[in-house]
Amino acid sequence: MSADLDPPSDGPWAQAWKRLRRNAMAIAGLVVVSVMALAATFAGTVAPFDPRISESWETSLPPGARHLDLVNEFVVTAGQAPRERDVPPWLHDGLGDGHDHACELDVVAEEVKQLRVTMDGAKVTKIQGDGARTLAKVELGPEDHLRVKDAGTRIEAKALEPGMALPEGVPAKTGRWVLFAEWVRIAPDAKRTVRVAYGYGTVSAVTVAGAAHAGEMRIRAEHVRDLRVDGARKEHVHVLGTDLNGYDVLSRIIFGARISLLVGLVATLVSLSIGVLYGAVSGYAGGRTDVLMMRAVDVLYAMPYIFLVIVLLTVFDRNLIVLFVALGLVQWLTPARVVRGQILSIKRREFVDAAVTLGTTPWRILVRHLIPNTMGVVVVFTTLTIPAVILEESFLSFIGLTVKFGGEPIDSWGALVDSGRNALGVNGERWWMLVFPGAAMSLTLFSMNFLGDGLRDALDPRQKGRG
Amino acid sequence: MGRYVLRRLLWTPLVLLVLVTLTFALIKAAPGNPFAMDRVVSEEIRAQLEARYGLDKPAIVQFGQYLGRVVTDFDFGPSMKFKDRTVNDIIANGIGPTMLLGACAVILAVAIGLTAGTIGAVRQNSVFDHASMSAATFGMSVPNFVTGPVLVLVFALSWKALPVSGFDPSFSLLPALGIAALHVAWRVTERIRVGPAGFSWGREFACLWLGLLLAAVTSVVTLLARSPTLILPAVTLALPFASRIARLMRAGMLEVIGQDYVRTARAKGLSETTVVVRHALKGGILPVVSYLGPAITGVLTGSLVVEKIFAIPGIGREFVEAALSRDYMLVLGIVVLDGLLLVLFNLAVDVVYGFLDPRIRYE
Amino acid sequence: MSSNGPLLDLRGLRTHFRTDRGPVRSVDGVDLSVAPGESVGVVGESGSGKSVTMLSVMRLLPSPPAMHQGQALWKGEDVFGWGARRLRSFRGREVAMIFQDPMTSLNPYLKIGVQLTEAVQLHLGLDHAKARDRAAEMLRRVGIPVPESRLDDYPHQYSGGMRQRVMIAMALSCEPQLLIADEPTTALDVTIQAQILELIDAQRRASGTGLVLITHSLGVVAGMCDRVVVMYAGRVVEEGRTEDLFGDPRMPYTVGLLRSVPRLDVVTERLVPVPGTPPDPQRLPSGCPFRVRCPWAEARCAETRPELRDVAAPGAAPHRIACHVDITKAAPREPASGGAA
Amino acid sequence: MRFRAFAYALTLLSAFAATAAAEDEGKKPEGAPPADPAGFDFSTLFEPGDGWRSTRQIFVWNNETEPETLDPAVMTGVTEHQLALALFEGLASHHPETLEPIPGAAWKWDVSADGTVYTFHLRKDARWSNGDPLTAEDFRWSWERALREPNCQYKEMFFPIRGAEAFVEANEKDWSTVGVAVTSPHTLTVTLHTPCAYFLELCAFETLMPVHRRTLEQFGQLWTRPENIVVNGPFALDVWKPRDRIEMVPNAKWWNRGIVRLERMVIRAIDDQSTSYNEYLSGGVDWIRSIAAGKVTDAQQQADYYVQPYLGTYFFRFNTTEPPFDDPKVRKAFNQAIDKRVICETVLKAGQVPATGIVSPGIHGFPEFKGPGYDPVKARALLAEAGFPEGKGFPKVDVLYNTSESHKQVCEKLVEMWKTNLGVTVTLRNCEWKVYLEETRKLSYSIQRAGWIGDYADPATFLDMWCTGRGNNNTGWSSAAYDDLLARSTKETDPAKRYALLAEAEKLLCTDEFPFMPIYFYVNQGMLRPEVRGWHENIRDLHPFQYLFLAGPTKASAAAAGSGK
Repeated sequence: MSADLDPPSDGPWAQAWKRLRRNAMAIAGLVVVSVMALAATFAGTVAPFDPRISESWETSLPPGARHLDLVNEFVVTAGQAPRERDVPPWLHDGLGDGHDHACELDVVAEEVKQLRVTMDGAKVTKIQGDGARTLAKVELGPEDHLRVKDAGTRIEAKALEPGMALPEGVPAKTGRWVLFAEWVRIAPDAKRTVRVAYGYGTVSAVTVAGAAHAGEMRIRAEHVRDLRVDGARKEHVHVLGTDLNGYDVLSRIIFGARISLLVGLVATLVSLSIGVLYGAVSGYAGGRTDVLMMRAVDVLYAMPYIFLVIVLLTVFDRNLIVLFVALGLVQWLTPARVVRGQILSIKRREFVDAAVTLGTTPWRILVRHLIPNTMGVVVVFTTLTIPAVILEESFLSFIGLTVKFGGEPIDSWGALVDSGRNALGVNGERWWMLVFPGAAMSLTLFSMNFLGDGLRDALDPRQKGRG
Repeated sequence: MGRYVLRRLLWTPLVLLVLVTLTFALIKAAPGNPFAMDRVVSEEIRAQLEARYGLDKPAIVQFGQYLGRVVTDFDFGPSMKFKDRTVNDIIANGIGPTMLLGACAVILAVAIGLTAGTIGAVRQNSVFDHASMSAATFGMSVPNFVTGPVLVLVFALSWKALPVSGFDPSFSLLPALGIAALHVAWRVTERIRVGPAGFSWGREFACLWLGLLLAAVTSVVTLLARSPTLILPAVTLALPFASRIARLMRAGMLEVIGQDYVRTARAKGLSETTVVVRHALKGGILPVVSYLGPAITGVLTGSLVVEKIFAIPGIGREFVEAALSRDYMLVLGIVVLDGLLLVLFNLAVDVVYGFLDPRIRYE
Repeated sequence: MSSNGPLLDLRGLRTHFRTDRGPVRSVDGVDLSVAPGESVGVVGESGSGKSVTMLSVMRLLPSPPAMHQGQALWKGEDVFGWGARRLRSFRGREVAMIFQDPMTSLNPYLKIGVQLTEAVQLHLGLDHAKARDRAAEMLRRVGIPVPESRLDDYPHQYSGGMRQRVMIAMALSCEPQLLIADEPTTALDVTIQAQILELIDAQRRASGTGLVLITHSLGVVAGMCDRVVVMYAGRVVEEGRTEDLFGDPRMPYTVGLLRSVPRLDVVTERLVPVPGTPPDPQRLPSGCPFRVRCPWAEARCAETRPELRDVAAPGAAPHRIACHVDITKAAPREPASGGAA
Repeated sequence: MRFRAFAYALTLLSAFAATAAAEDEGKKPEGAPPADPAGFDFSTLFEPGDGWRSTRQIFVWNNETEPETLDPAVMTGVTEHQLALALFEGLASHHPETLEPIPGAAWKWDVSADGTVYTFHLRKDARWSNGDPLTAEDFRWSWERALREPNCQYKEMFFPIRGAEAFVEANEKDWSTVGVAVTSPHTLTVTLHTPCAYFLELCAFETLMPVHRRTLEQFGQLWTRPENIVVNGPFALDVWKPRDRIEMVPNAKWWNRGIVRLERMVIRAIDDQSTSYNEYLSGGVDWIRSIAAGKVTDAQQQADYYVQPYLGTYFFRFNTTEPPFDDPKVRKAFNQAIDKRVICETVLKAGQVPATGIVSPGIHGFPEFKGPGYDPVKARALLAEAGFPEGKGFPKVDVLYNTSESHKQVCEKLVEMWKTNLGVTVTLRNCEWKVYLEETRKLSYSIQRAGWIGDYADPATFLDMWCTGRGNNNTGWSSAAYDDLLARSTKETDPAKRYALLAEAEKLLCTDEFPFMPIYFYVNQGMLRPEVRGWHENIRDLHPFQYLFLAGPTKASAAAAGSGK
């Protein structure tokens, strides 16, 4: 279909859309932005992990690291004595049989003993105990057993020292291992569903149904009384790795998109609303009012606005609203100028004269006739201001002025990128913590810029290529 | 033009007054006290402190006294955080590094941006064009607190070619080099037959442009040899602006190159260089010139980050800390200073614009 | 290169533009020649390829997207074979061009003096002072009062007509052998149009310069040109001495064109526009591109595209048309609405 | 332990007093262990070895940020403290390993039997860097000046001295009410209002360091500039480029010049921790005092990494003036629902030690108190007793913390544990530093994050603040029994008994009352080149620079030497 065959009755928007559709980069940009926006909106369902739940031993996993999970449902009941024979065989075997299991757990109060053994490959490298730092040697009494979290493995009482071979039963895989040799009391009256996640041959996470996280409830093998096979084995993959806290990078990016895009969008809308209205009034009023209003804009232009934002953010409680206002307040000047220019040229057109002749009130003319005609500029400005605001926000994150999102601090892309650059090792270790959030941000900004350029060309073909 | 400049200058105090009032009101409204510490000092001690800095008086009196001191003595008061220093002192210490860094960055950005943009426009759709424009779009969307550490990683930690941080500038050779660069540029532009030996804008323009480029290149070379600490920060700060300028320049040039008058120039039998340098450049550079105003603001903002990452003793690093520690006087002082700089630079940009575009008339 | 041969000789010139939606054949095989001192009018509707033809000769079209085929011989040398240096000495010095819109054709950022002197200095090797004198002289010749002081003005300080005079002065300042004027008056007020045309005519006669006048107005051509070339859809469809062509148009399109202009010498009841719209250069109809609008069209018109053929009486100056039909013999398919031609 | 030091100093000093006075002008040949000028044998602090002779002794380190001042009386922060340690010397100074007070500007001191009168004998050869003798009057004047100086925020350091508190609080004008007297040009007599076990440590603290009267009077605010400053410490200020670097050279007039082997210190002010770490890796500096959270994993792999326990406790205050935390049971329940080990191991990861008491371990002779630990069952029971079974009906409370990534992480973990173990939902509230301080002062919080770094190595620094009405209490908690215990401890002159009283006080705090919730004891981590010697781990991160030297060249020292200076 070619342009000259299109019905001439097409409105300017339809024509603009047609022109836009021919601009491959702009369309690609539109797609990327839409995908990001959708992902951000439905972050809860899209994100593979909860960005605020982490497993401490899953820190700094590289992209694609598998989180070999067996998600098992346990029902914890009180009062039953632990019976060794009730330990389900899959727990003895370390890794499961490819299925999810549910079982009943009995928990008894016992004295907490803490001993932490770090193993590298098949060597014990570090033993820590009882709050103190590294112990060269730990003597265990005859009644003590070193119970490794992947239950069933048991080290008979004897002195442990770094460099000793791994006890039998612990799968000899390479990598740093932390075997927890302790047990923890769980409230005896507690009866709840506990989910146990397995990874690297050890229990890696224990969560209690309903609660966010109960990673610290360590469940001994003999506490498991009954077991029900309950669904299939799940395998989680940290596609983009995990960060220093063990949070899934992909999920953090998806949730971060919420903040960044929301800040970008709302702050832009705030600034454009102010700018358009101000510019329109100024341009339409003309004369002395116009001169005065534009002088005010000139004065504000001279303000080191980022400083005002910083001051605003330190002055008021740092929440999103303040950020919106602060960023919006400083971004409205350019749209105001541009819209005024537009209004100046439009208001001489015949249809305005016609409206005036009909006795329409100036306000109505402004709202019904003039402002709608500046929407092209506004749309373009929106797509170009959003990236600017997102960058601005990331900059604020960098200098420590992060914002809260509904009481819970969720990191924006800027904050993610900043923590990424802090985590970056000398030889580029942990690059994924910087590269992926950075890429998400750049890609979005990239796309918005292309979309903005495309929109400008589409809405105003004469201006092609500007900026 | 002179009158216009004068009038704009007369406006400056008003702008600054608005700025100071606004900042003062804001920072006074802020909760928190400059003398709050994590260990509580007794009321008496705190009262003594507040009396020392005049904080016991009503805000309006404080403001009046502040303005009075600033206007009559050009005294911006004592810093509340740095007990041994006055705001004047801190600003005097920090302004040099910030300005030097900013100047280097702007020169680099303009040199890189204009060159890449012009070549991109003249060789539209070439490999260079696509590569440089992709790089530019990328450069615009990566925050400089990422580029900085990555550059450090590559050049300072892996390659060990440049220092990680610090500020050790060497000024000795720079003015001489600048003059030399302009001289060379003057000679070179004589060689490219832009046309008559006499007065024509194309040549001045080409000269200025080339001069800037040469000055930038020579500066970088000198800095490399004499004070390598500046290179990474200057490049970090320059990159987003270089990207923006390259895009603006390319777009501006493309628009101008499509103009009838460029066709006219070609039809006259002028060489392609002359057409570009004399006829197209002046029009094509206008968007870049009008961008320079916001760019100066951006450089000031960017220096907050770059100074922190590279531990440069500049004024930007002071500001954030001053705001966080409620050092009222220091915040006000820096805001005034930056406001003044912005006003002056914006004026300079407007003047240059008027100079380039004869159709603009300042009344 | 002989002084007797034509100054400019186009042989089968084709200029196609590459676009995303396929090539656009703006100029599709033009044969045209201009003798020294001769004045030729090129006439046609918008989009018929007149301007593109001339811009191709000057090689002013950016390539790509413009692709050239065929030959454009300047004194026997093919313009398309030249290097940049030869091309520069050709442009401005040997052939000068006046463009349609004087408002945009002058560089707004440069003073008039600079724009006038640069070509003179380049091509004639004059020094700055002499070039300035010459520029002032040229301005005076095109009728600008107090030219010395106006040299330091910028284009926006000139009115539209004045700017076109400057363009003419600029074009003629290096005494070219051929002047190409591309619709020099369309952007001007009607009152000024005649003055400018007169000026061009007078100036070129005074210096013996050849002229190619591109216009869509047959009226303009009638007064100024020795010969007329009519173009349609990128081709020459009729060509002949002015009085032959006006007196005895043989191509249906020319007939249509002539009917659409008011004439002082013939009483016409009403003006008849050429029916239909100009064809899309990307999707030309088969055969003769004009056949869909042509009242004389026959079956064969759809089969082959007519070549130029001479229809002049033996011995007379050539009068060539590209048409299968001899309209002097055939009747229009349906009665021409405007009565007999 | 303070008393041990005290007794140690006392016996040593009186034993050597007579001979030492005669040997006062003892010369110390370069390189050889310095002769003992007084009771304390400083030569024991001179680590022998030959590597240092062929090495340029330039020590480059990062002091993290720009000092707010170089005026010792006005200083408040750790950054400034490090500098004061080099530039000034109090009556006493720190032993680099044990941190016990050892003679400083005073070569010996006598203490009256009741522990309230201290007589300091100043070194006759102690001089200011401009050659002026350092006299008892210098100390008296400096102390008076500090108490009168509005900018001095640590006036409390003087409060053990009789009359000092009244001098400040009651705005007393008459100095004679204060128990500081110059009894001879080189003898200073200080009278305390009660015995103070840690007074000698205070004498090494920067607020009590002397300043040069004539310089202050002549230059006013500008007295700390390199061109003006006159100091009495081991080093003299050479260069001060704000926000960039401070350079120091040995003070030629210092009485123990011979022990100083460094020829220059270059002290950078890199406040970005990542940059600081990178600078260390690239060889730009030889000591960094902290490590960015993101770099800790990296740093722990390096041989130069060190971690030392630090005299500080990280805890959370409860607002005991309002429900629900006016009930000790609730406070205890919240306490016992937290597994502190998990916070140390999974959030902090730098070897921090879980805390059940408030007094940071490492104070010699003071037993570490083991309070009730993690016990969710008990916690739940306690909460039920308090009227909130399973957390039902628990009012809305929040945790106030100042903006910082690591505080945030700790607080999130706490919230998670309370939710899991008690069924109580607690929300987070973060403020930026200055606001947070204000909110704390006004008690407008329910639970507040806090940290306390000891000013001196004595349990009192952690226990004193919980007395009724103390400025740093900030919880509204008050207990007559506790106040009484502390009052008795102050009067007690037998160190062992005193510690017993203090231990009892800590037990009172951390068994049932819990006006706060201890989380962990700080550690201090950094990177130090192995070439740097004379540097010892200690709980206050104090490393008197006069004992440091380089056993071999480092990249930073070579670069600094190469750059001319």
